[in-house]
Amino acid sequence: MNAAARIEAILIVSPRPVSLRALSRAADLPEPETREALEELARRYSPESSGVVLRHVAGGYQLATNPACARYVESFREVARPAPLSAAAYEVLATVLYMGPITRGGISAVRGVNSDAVVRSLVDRELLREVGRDEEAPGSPALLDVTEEFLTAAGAEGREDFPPLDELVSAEELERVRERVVRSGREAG
Amino acid sequence: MNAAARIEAILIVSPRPVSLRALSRAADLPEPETREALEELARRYSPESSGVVLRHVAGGYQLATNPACARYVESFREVARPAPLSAAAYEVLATVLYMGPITRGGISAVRGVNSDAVVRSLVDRELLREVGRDEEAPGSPALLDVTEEFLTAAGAEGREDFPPLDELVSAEELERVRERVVRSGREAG
Amino acid sequence: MFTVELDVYAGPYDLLLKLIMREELEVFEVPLRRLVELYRSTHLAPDLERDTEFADSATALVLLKSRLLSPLLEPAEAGEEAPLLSPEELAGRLKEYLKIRRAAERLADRFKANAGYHPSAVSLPPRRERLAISRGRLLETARRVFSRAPEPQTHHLGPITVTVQELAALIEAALTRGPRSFDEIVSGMDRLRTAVAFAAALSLSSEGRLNLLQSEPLGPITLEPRP
Repeated sequence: MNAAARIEAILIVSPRPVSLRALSRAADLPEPETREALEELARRYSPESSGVVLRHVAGGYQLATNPACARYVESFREVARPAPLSAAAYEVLATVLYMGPITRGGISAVRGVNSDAVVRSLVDRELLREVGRDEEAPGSPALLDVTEEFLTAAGAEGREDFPPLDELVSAEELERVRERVVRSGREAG
Repeated sequence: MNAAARIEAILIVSPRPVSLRALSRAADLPEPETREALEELARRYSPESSGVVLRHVAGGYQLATNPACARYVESFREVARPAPLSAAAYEVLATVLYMGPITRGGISAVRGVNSDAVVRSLVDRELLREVGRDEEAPGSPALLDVTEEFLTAAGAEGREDFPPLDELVSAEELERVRERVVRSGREAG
Repeated sequence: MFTVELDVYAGPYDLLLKLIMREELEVFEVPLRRLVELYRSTHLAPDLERDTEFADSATALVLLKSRLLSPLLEPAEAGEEAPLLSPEELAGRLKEYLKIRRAAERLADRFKANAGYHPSAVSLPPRRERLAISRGRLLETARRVFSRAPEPQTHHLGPITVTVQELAALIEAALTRGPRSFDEIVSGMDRLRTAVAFAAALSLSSEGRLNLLQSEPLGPITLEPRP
């Protein structure tokens, strides 16, 4: 695929600006070519005629809606059903709320099914974020925690607004869950 | 702003397919003009040259990356494609697609094997969902059906996009199965 | 290490159909009545959980080989009665299953062809007031998740596969000092483990790791390691 197409595809899956360097690395292109491709895209996504524009902001490059179309986008958001959280999403959020910071492997171990796709969509929705790495585990996997956004959406000021876990489940059950998380950490990698 | 730009701006902020009706309402355009604008966008976002393509799936329209650029997108996201589904999972999906809405028990009966675990993982991946209950059956078990996510993953506009079940296997082949089973029954009997 | 992809075992109908389509003679040697018992146990067995998928297929294999292994053929569960399928009925089910099987293959192709599309993730600043997370539901979910009985590990292999691995390893270990009879190896095992052990032995045999010997129909089976 041509250079501009590669860059375009990368930009459209990124909710945040992407640096020139990250773009050129992912697109497998030298930086000068990446720059040229971006110029081509800037012409194509021009504010005069396009509903989508290429923005060059502090952190890098980003596709965004043309402010001239803001009215229609707003009107769409009024009619669009917000995607409700799935049962799986609730499970992952509950797991991270009470067990976090926790790795993706740990979440999957608690739930008993691979949870990577659900985690990704929650990170995209800014309800979860990476807060560091578990240096003890092989491969130092990322640790996830709930965000401010999550607390706001749940109408909570902080974690302490939720009842402690031992009020929800027995100590014995809790021990079993913790054991599973620890075991998954040891087996990872 | 021109019609295509309005539609483009709406589509780029929607990860899910948007129906013609919702598009035309939000863009404040009559449906025929919306349709024309979509045709214009389809030419611009063509799979030959563009990194982003216009898809018509699950009863709506969606901007998505061109599969020809998948390599770069996946390298950018640093996530592997989700594990492919198992043969059993595709069987369960096919059963629900053609026989649904159907209960877990119904699925197991068609496949000749307990399918609850497979169903659970497909509900988790949002490819199946519960759409009601079979009030006639004892215990009113839940009825499952395929989701919008399923249609999108299959690149289908709707159920009618799939060939009728009876066209998938030739009459000769079916007769061969019957004849062999019946003969083996006679011989062994 | 010996592994079995869960994919191989899509259920007894799948297995039966494969044998029929491949025109393997074995299928004719199997008394239909016994096959029917298999379906009965498949549908009515009460406590089958996620292991069932494989266990059923293993049982199917065992039953298909029933001429080889008569001791495994006691009726499924005492007191369980189910209507027997006539050959026509069984043929009818297999025909329906064959259509689904074909549909599943087409579906797999479609999913594969569409796997490279990634939806736009260009988003607007979040509108906080739109997304509400129910705290009640969150707590209810937490209670359920943390008190759920632990399920077997399922990374990319089904949990039952681990059992097959174990049993395959056990069989190989048992054969290090020469041939052993199957009965000896499975003595003390329950029906399910015995069935899975037999499937493991069949798999090892098809991998060329051992020979299955039987001197007379319905006679005892000997497992002999291959060099």
